[in-house]
Amino acid sequence: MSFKRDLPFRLALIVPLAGLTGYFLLLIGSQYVFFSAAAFLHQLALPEIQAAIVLSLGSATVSALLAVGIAVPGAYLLARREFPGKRLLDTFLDLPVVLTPIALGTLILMAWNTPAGRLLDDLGLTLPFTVAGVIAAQFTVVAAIALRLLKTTFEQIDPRYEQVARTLGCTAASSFRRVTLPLAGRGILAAFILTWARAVGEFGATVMVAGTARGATATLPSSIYLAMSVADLPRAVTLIVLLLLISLAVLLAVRFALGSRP
Amino acid sequence: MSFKRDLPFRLALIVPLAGLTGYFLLLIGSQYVFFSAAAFLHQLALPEIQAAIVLSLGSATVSALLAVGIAVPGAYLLARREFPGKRLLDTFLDLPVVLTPIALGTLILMAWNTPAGRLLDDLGLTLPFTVAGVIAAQFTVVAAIALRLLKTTFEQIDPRYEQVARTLGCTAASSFRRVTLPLAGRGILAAFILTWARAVGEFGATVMVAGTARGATATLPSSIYLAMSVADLPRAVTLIVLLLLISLAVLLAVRFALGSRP
Amino acid sequence: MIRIEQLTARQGSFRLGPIDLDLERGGYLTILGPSGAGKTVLLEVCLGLATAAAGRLWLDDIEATQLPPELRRIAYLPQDLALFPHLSVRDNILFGARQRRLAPEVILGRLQELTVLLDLDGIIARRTVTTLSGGEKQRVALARALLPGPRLLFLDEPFSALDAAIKRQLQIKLRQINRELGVTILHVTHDQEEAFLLGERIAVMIAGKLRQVGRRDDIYYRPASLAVARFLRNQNILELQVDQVGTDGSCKLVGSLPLVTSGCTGIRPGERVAVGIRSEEVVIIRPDRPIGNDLLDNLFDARVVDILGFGGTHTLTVAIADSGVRLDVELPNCAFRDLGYAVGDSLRIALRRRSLWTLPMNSSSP
Amino acid sequence: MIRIEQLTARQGSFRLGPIDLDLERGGYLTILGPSGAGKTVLLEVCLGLATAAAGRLWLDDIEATQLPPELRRIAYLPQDLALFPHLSVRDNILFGARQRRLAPEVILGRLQELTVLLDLDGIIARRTVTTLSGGEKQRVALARALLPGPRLLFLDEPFSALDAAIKRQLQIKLRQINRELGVTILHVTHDQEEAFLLGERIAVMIAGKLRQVGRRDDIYYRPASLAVARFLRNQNILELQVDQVGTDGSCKLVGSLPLVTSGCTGIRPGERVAVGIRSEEVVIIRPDRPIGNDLLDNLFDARVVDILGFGGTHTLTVAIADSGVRLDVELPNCAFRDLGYAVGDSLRIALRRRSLWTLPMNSSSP
Repeated sequence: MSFKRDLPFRLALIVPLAGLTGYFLLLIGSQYVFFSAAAFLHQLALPEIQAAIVLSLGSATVSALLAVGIAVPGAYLLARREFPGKRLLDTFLDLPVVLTPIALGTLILMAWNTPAGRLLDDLGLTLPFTVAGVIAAQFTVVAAIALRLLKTTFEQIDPRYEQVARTLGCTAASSFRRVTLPLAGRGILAAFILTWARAVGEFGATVMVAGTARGATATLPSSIYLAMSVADLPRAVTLIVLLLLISLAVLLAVRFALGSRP
Repeated sequence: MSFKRDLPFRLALIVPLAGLTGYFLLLIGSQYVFFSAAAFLHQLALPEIQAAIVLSLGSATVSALLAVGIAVPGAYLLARREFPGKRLLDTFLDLPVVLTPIALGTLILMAWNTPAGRLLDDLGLTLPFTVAGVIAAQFTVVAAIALRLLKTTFEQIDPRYEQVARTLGCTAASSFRRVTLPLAGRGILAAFILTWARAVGEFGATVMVAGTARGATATLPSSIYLAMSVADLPRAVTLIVLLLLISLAVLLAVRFALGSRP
Repeated sequence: MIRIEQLTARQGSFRLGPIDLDLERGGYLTILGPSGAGKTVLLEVCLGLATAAAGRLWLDDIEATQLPPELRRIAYLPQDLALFPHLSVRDNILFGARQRRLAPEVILGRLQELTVLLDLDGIIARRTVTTLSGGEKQRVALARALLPGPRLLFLDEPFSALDAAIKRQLQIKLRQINRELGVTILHVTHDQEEAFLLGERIAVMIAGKLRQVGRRDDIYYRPASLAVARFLRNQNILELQVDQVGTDGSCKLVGSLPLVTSGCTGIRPGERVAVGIRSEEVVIIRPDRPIGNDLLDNLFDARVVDILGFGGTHTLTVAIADSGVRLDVELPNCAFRDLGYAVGDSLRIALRRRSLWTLPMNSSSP
Repeated sequence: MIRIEQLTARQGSFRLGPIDLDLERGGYLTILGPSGAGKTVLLEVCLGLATAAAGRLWLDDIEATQLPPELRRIAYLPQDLALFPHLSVRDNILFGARQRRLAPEVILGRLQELTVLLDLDGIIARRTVTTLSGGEKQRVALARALLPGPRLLFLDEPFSALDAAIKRQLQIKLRQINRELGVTILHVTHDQEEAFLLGERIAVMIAGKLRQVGRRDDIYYRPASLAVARFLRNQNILELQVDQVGTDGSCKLVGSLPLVTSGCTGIRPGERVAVGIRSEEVVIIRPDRPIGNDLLDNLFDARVVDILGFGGTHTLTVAIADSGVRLDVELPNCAFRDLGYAVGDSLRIALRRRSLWTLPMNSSSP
């Protein structure tokens, strides 16, 4: 219920949020000054842009799949089982989430200059200035994020379901497959979408590991950077509109995946 | 309880997590090949590095304070009150979370080239190649993240506490101040720390808005980029070790802020 | 004290009311209903925490429908108590009194009174409320609610999570708070024993509506509708037809069991009625004793078909000869031991006229 | 069927056991205890869902201590039921039977049987379990648990969230499942009425230990310790001293109230004992009737000091003259109406020897 005497308090809540909303609207609205549909369509037809789109979406899909594939069993383990050193491991696995991607990218480069890294390189996993490098950079940045999202997902599923499944004849593996996994389905999908979005937007690590070779390792964010470095506004606007549309689709998809929850 | 027949399933859970842990260990361990204490101390004594440290920690503190200061009332409003268009607003405010910082930075530059932005510029809020630009870039990237973290914090506080406070004589404002705010204390502190860490690590938006002027607008991430672009490994390693230590401190501080919860 | 007129509210697809209710100063009203009946919504609307769709609310003859919660001076114990986890026990208790800026000597006096009444001595110095036991939490919440001197106390299922022994102690405390401190109480519960023990008047709420408001015996022995009768566990309900209505309000019923009842005012021959009797009001005729006059109307031969044993009572299910009707008969253990019945035994039962209630069948959905 | 030997377990700071217990095939054992007594932990250890610190478990004379849960064939209804929200009602019910790869004709036969018994016809085709009512969920969970043909059924407070009328129906169903289907049941509850109604034997669990195992009347009228007596709401407990012990096991007690009791085997003169009587076993002497021989031992003048009214009963609190002792006396409403007592009235009460239980004082912490 709203009462008149609460009005000043209500204003104190509304004004900051309205200000922030206005600021974001200003940011997103400002590009309409520079936007033209003809230029947008022209840019989209360029092979460089198309290569960047394909590379970004493709590499993000591969790295997000890898990250979620590893994170599903890992997050389940962290959410359900107790073992010595679990808290320490948990904290360690959060490090890549708070460390700047620039540092992560540099660490990848350095790791590939150690004996272990050179061995991987000899095995064909060459990263600098390759698509594999783009994927490795994205994977390194998003793997820990996927792990964290999925840990929350599994923690929200009452272990009672698995326990009942076991009394009904399921082994640990089949109770996971037949009960927990289906119950986590929406959460896993949402985690995949968010991980994918983060991979699409990744810039710092990618630029360090794979560089910004036009038409080869330039992702969408790298292409914005390249366009702005030569003051090519029509290209930058095109890429930003593209990324805004992807972001919007991602947000709607996450809402859909999680049902009515935000 | 663990049973022998569950061993294959247990291994299927452990192996991916062990692999990921090993990979992260390889990344973080690899810099020891390049690390020397003497070089580290030498680098720390350089005015350029010190300027980057001061700028990074200072600008991140200002932008995180701004973001949390706006997000506390905003998140409380979103968590507690119903109003038409709330879902739409909620989705819109998540956009900056999924949009790549490179795009956000470019949008800031473009916005400052609109009439509204030029007005702000004339009022003294000049962003390109200024410390104000660094702060604006960081704020724009982290404000929506702070809002999201704090919304979760407020949603986890049972509204019953406020309701009881009101039956005991509190107005809406005083029940917020005397009950909800103290209960959210740890969550707000944790949100501030995470927001601050994200601001410290911010690279894409900062580099677009404020550039990487050595000793002026070069933050710690920008300095890594600069160091690597001239293959100055000792400097890069120094900066990375510094950021790793900051990240570790952040993780421990968040654990402490949230109590025993992960 | 509090008067509710035609109050309605919505919460999602749930509709409350319209509710009319009043409670005089110093009274104790319990609202009894199944979970989901809307009891909590009603309290929240009266507290100003939820919005009424229509209707009016008076507190002490002042219209309060638009008053914010902090000005209504109604204390509230929600089901989960909502003790403030960031405050000490003392600060929890003093929260409301401080907020209302009461004079320190007033606070101190009331605090002493409540410390004795609620036995707070051992716990008031504790630095947190989170380690208190269930019963201790209740006492702290009561003290916090009462210290500001509210005009009304609202209780929402306060004892549902407590063990039986502690529950009884606290129920007695509530009775004391009402009688000795003179606090007017509106108490919502799904626990029939609690509602009957504490309520001077009892309001039965089912599916968002008040179905019956009255004193203990009215509610227990004279349900106003079939829904109320079923909710209050009237085990023995028969559907019969009215054959004759006497001038004294008695009537003869026919159907699966021929019965003579009283209190048939307003019912006409040919109508269908529901008739019921509490299982402990069914009389078992002892072969060795004379039969009282009041037992002669409805006297039946029956056979024991099932026996349910409880702690202090047994319930026999008996099948009445030549009718297909089964009735539950509750006996205290002493009587059950004396009679020594087993499944298959024959017996005679009587249904006193005054023990039977009668309802027109259309009253099932008022 | 199931035998538990010296079982102990830990969960945080809570310690369970050591527990010794056995349950024969077709039996129905209820474990009654307050919340936090460790009832759920005991079930989880027996199910293989939690680890025992020590002790052994036999199922059908096979040691099962190390068996994984899926091989124990114990069905489990946890308090929240844990119906699978991603499956339809039918798939929920068939989950265990499919997992155990039972023959389709076996499944079909049992399903038909359970559909009738649990009245599933109207709900089995529903596409989700989330919209079922509380009682419907219980029936689906029971069907899911029973369909694979478990050797044992474990129930953990199955009906605590249900309204009284539906609760009673489902309790009767459980009794039927035990008696007609021959399912062995171990049922954990904090609800005394439920424990007494359903348990052929009742085990009282307090603070992680079994304090008493026995049949209904043993537990109700002969508590094995003061802790059990208090938990089972024995309102009338006195602490007295033994004066003389007779050769027939009777003894004379002195202290606040001089009493003669029986069943004093093993108690010596000079010892302190706790004596109790159920409030419904206290006899009110009617002035117009002769006094039976068994009432002469303990006959006292008293005065009514308080009256608590419930639905079908009243409880008088009476103060016994010249002693300071207060006793609760429970009366069915019919007796209360006949006697017409009010606060302040005088009356005579008698405590039958056989109604009194006696415990050595050191038995309070066995």
